[in-house]
Amino acid sequence: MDQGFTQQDRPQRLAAKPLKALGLLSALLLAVLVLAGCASSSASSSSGGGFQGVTPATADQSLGAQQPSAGKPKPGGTLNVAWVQEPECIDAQQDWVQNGYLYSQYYEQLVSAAPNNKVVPWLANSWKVSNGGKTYTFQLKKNVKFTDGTPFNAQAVVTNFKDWLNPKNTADYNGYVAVYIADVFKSAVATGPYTVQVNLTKPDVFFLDGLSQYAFGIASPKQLSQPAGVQCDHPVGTGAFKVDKWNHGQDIVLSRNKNWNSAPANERHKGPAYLNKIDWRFVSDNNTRWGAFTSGQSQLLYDIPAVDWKQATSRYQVLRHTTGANPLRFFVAAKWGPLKDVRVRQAVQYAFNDNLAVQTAYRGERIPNKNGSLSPSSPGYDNAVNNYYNYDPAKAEKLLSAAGWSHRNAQGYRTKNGKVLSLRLVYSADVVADSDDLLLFQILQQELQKVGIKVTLIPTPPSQGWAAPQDQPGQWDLNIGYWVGRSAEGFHTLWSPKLAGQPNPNNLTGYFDPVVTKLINELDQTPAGPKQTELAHKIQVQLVEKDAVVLGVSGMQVTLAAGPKLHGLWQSPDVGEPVLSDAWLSK
Amino acid sequence: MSATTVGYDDCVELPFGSAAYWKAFAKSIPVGVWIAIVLVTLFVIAAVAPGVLESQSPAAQDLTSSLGAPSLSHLFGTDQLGRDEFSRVVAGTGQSVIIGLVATGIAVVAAIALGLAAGLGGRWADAIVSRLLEVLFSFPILLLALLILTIFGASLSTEIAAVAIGTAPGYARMLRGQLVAVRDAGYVEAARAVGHPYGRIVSQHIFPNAIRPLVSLYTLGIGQSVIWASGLSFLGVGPPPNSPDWGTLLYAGRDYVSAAWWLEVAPGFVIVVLAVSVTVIGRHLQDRLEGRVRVSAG
Amino acid sequence: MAAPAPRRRGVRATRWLLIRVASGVGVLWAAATIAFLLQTLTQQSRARLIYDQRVGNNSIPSKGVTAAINHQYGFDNSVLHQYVSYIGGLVHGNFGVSYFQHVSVWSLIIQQIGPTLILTFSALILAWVIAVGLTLLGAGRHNIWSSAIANFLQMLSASVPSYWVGTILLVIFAVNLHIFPVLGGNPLLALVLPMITMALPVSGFLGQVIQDEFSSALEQPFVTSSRSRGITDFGVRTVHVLRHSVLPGLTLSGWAVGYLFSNAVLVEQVFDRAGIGGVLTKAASEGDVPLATGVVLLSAAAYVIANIVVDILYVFVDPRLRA
Amino acid sequence: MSTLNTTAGSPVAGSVSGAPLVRVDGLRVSFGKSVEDNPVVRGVSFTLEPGRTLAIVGESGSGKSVTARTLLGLTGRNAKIATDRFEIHGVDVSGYGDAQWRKLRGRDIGLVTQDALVSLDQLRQVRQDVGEGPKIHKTLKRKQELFARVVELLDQVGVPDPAVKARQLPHELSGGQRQRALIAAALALDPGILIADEPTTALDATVQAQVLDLLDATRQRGKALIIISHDLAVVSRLADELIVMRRGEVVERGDAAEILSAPKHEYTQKLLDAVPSGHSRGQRLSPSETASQATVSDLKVVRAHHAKPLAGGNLLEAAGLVKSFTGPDRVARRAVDNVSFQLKPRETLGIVGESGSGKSTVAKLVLGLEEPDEGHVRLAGEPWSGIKEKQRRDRRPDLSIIYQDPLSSFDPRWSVERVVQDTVARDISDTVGQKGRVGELLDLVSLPRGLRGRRPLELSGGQRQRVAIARAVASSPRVIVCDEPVSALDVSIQAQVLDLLGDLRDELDVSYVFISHDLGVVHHVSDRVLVLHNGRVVEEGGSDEVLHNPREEYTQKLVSAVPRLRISGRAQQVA
Repeated sequence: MDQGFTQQDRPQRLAAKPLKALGLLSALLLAVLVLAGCASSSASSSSGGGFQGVTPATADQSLGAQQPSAGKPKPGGTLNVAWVQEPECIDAQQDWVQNGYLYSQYYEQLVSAAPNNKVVPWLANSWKVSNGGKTYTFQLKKNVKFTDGTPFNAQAVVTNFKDWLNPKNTADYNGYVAVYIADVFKSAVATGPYTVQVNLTKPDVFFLDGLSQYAFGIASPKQLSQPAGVQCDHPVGTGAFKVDKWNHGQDIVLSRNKNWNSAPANERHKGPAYLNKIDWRFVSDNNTRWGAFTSGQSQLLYDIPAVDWKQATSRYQVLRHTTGANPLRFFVAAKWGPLKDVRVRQAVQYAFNDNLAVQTAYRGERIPNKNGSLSPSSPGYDNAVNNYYNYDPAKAEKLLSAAGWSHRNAQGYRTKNGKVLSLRLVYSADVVADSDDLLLFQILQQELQKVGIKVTLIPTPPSQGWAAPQDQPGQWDLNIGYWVGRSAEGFHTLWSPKLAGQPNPNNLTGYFDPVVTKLINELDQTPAGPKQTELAHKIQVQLVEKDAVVLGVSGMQVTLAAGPKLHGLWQSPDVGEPVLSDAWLSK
Repeated sequence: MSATTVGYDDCVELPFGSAAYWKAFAKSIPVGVWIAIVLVTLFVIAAVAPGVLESQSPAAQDLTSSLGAPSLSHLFGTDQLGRDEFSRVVAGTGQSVIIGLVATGIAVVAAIALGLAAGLGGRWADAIVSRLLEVLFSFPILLLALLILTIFGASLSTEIAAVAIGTAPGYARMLRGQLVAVRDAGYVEAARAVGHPYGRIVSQHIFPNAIRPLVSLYTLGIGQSVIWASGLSFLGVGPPPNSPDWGTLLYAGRDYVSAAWWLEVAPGFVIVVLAVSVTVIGRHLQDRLEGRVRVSAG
Repeated sequence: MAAPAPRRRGVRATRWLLIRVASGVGVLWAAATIAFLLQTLTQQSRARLIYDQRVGNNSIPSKGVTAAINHQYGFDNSVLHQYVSYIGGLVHGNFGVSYFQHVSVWSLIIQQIGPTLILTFSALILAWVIAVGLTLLGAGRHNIWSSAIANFLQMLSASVPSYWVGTILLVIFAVNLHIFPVLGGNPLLALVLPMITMALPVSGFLGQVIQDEFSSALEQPFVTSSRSRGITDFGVRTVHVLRHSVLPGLTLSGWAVGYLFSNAVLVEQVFDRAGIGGVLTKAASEGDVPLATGVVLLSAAAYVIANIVVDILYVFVDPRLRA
Repeated sequence: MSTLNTTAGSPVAGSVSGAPLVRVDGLRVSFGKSVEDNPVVRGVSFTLEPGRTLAIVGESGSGKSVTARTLLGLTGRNAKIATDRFEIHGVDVSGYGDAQWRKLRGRDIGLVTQDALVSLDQLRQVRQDVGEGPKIHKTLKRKQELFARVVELLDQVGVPDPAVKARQLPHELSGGQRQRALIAAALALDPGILIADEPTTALDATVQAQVLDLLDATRQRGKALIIISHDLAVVSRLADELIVMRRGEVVERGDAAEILSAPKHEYTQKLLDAVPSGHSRGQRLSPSETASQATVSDLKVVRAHHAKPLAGGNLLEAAGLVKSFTGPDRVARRAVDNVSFQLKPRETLGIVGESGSGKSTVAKLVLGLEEPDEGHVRLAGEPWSGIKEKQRRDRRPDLSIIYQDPLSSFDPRWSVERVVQDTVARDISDTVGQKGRVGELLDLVSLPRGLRGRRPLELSGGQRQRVAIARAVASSPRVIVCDEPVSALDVSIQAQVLDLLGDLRDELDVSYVFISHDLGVVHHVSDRVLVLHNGRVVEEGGSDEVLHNPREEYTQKLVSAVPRLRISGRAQQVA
């Protein structure tokens, strides 16, 4: 039964303002990693396209008080989770990263993200790469069922691929998936009841990295056939938990999938999850969320408020994961305005005291990083680039004067031909930028003021969605964002002139350097190794040192705090989701 | 019969504008109202010339002394970036007070138009406007404001408009009632009997008398408008989060209420002080206009 | 003059109620019309808005996609057609479909309205208890200080932003003292702080009108007349004066329902309670126009119903209106 | 009316038999800092015996009501009270606290206040107020017993259909029924002493007479009665003893009949003289020092400017006026039904009627403030009704009005001067001229110059009415409609105002349409009288003719109901 799905319609231009995502792995996980090897028995544990090795300085961490040894895991109990943003829909087709944490509790991918940029078996027991890297053949697990009773098989996987990439199917179309594979995807075919063959148009060394991400969770075909409204509320996957009830505006109640038999290779224990239920509450208010956690009403806290960071690390077990791909950084407008002059862009780099700013705004929760082109947790990250523009206001002033901005007006701002050197910093309030980020902007504002640059903060309201006029070319000078992924595949996502056949919507700068484009194309087809590292290095140098089109702030850190009764918690290396199938509660 | 006539023969008439008059005038104002007047004056200074009250530049960051508790040098403590919270509150006064003044002002002007149409425009106009007011009244103010912000996008002007639209029906309804009452008042009939044209009666008697309570209501409304507007900021749908009004300070302070309570308490406290002060003054004005306070020697 | 026969009185009461309900329906119809007109004024293309939220990035929809969305939501029909089908839908309880959650607005609101109603009405009751209690104790006493203090307290409570008080109460009594749950927990216990927060300003407004009326009723001749029959001070306050002073308070309560709905939006946010507040805030910040409109319309309906109830209670308290 | 049964309530514990019911010596009351601080009652003494009636008479501010209330311990919380002796049933009550007073109230002393509409709790059924005494004092505990007692009481005071009325609300009863119910409430515990504070004020004359009869019947059954009134006529009918008070002091006291026939104190004399009646016509009611000081000739000159010569004999003519109003029950009622009259130059036409007779509506029709449904009004021979307001406007100065409640007819924001100036401004355009004229007018009505910058709220009732008169004459009218102009005034002030109106008629050559419920006042001022009842003219004629020898039954009833000063040897009659 060779039903396949050939992609005919290229997806619309997709994607994105950077997603606020977080992926990471905890140090605990490192210790447990070895298990992966044992568990995956026959799996051809291949590595993804990414690099080997982790920059030690940015290793994910388990911080704060260590949990006292609580003895053997006990099954049962309800875990109260205090989360932040409530999704509009909780089926995987809505690709907002905040939903990803939830999806990971009930959806599973074909492969699982493992530390050191590896992928290990999950719903696929093993896979083969052939045809010069253009064909992936997956052998699926047998006897796995979706929680609605539908059997999991090759056909189900094909249906998912088909729906993800069909832009006309507005309910199931998955923009995030499209960003990753639409440029190379050709077809997905069920070559056997449990064998799926995915054909690519050209080799892509990051293909498996993509499949390991939350957005590639396999949904029940029965669910996918439902109308959008039903799907939205009632996602069905194969995961360790299933959705019982969504009390809109309040919480989502998950319960254990008693028949769970499809754990990833890096799962730490066998058999269904320990927890009976999870009460996944949405508490957007920092204060209340922190209060609920410290009072013991919640055992798991997501996104520790910066102001409470110190207290959290001294009193509770804290997990922190730095996501891969693109870090928290400003796009710097290189095609218009005063920043068209590379000297001004460089001056901005020098004038920004990232250590002080990040320390003040995030109070230790985040780690400064001036290399805005690649996340510190991504293999291939170049620390030398991070240090290139070390804080040096004197240099900044010199560059600005050299660029002709030599006069100062009464307020101390630099002028040229009577025009004030003024920059517009645009951010999406409450979606991309939270109150801590706002502090960062205000510090940057002050830092740049010192060297004579005026900065105006311009929020784009959430109700303008992703189409805020302030984000259009020519309307901004600095634009905050991040792109959460796994590693250097982020170069392709942000800096290729075309994505899925359309002008790249993720890049707001309009800066597409032919040299960079060429390097990226090469990188996408170069397997891990010194050559790949060299290519990545060149891209970073070009983007940051030479052209200064990104101004790095810090890695994107995903933080979790666990209450004293919660044990066995770890973060997935994907986007830092809490892995709750291993977690358990003591009395 | 108990004719409740009070003999005022003991009262000494004071010539308006004389020193003695002003002295008596000052004496007729209770202490509490004086305190309120002083406070409102401070708010006006803060709004018009914030530099006079600011102890340092509200934007001056001192990252080494962030989240400092209130002290003599920083009355309201310092914020996350070591800025002086007192100076920031002072700097925010202008925008907050403007929101209150303008929103209430627009509401009152709209209310006058609607109220006049209903109160004096004849039976049909009255029926239509009264129904319209009832409809507008049925929209809870903040919900209506949120809907308006949803549809027209968040900005300072939309926020002001939303608060104005939300509060206008209340004033209009009051003014209409007042106009209807005044329209039938004895002195209007007396003026008709004298033979004055209706236009003159409206401008000389009906309008000034009907509008009188609005003066104090306007004052009272400013406090409520500031509260509503700051509520919208608090929900994060008001003006941009980096605008300097009190609501934004409150919104920003919320995250710190455990670690640095003063960042939440100070702007809230200032809103309360302003609202109470204008309420005290508004009520006193009410008393004066209704003749419950008189200036007299003795 | 004989008392009207009970049956006739019943008929008259029914007729009065029907007229009252009919005018309430009229108000709601007009409210819905205004809400509809506001929706058509949405600044951005609604199709674009829906598309943006759906894809979660800033790509530009093709004409085909836009047309598909326009067709799906009926934006391609004439305004009049849209209006007729909107009002027609409302009649059948169909408030439209949320742009972003893809389910009916009605089902989203109905899930959430319960906690808001409980909060609103318990706060209203508490406000009454506070206002009446303070009035019974303090109003019309000749001690200048006690009435000045009561007056000041009322002004204060009417001038305090509810979200601010709520935050402070939450931090003190829940986060730090752990007397009340921060989140969820025992539903009754969890109601206490938000209820107090909501009740405070309303008790200030209510207290002012009740107390004013109470004080002036206390000066009425019937009070002297009743005292001359030997009634106690407490008796005269509770049996006679209170009933008179309750009337303006009742009128204000109709308004207070709207006020409380407004404050519920804020207070629910502060205490992270379930309710329409969260739905509306979210809808407002995202631009989910049908959902926001639905919440506002249902609140208007609650307001209208509350005012009918107030009118009925008014007749109950003031028997003069029964004739 | 059945007899009141005297199932005597128990007297005060420890009461001394044979002692007077009430004995007060040297009562002083003040609302100031101490009892000496500006006292409102300055040394009142009296005793009260069973079956006797004591009347306390005085104008407003005389302290009569405060005195009465002190007997119930209801003077008020901040009142300072001192007595040399204060006994009830022979027991010293001078140190009583509220709890002790409460035991006395209702049981030993009952109080009947004026204006039953507001003295009964309007939100409760009549039975609840009437039965309140027994309920509070727990003499009747069972509901049925209590209700039976209420019905019995209402029956005794002559409320028809008592079982039905008991369950109605005060506003569903007529004014007389309400006042009776109030008396029933005071009698519920059968107290030995009944205090009636202005019990008949605000009642129509016919009802007033019935209520006085009821009180008299009570007294005859052995109750001691204290009656407080401003009206000597009311008092003369019931009182055995009389106390006349002025500004807190007793100016005269003694046997009622003696005082009324031969008053010793000039104030008492002044009060008696001030009562208007048919006999006082053409005489001044007040001492003459308040006469106008203005030079009237100037004012006449102004009149000449706009007054058109009079065509025909009648200044004002109303023919077949009909006016209906639709009530809240959507039933149209004729407030004025076929009313016709004429007014000749320099004549005063009195219009008499009880409340609801349509007299105020007639005033509005005459003034052209309402249009008649049928009939017409002519002013100076030309049509006045049925024309456009624009056409009327130029002729309005010919007609002006004086209201019962002048306060509400003044714009509260305006000073006295501006109120008058507003009218003057019609004829005089320059401000200096206006001010001069205002000064003249206020001199004319003898309003002290110091008061002219004040707002009306800050004036006394008499002063306000003077301002109203100044405004009314400001346009030099030919006709002034006076709608109950003195009803809200004390008798001595009333006398001054009536004298002023009389002076102005002579000096300014105006005619009055004088509307009042008070037959004495109307008889005093009017040349001819029109009696209105339910919107219809019952009788019309010369005032002596109508009021001395009424032909119609209704007029006879009206005239006979008027309380007369019963003075032996002075045989004064009102009508």
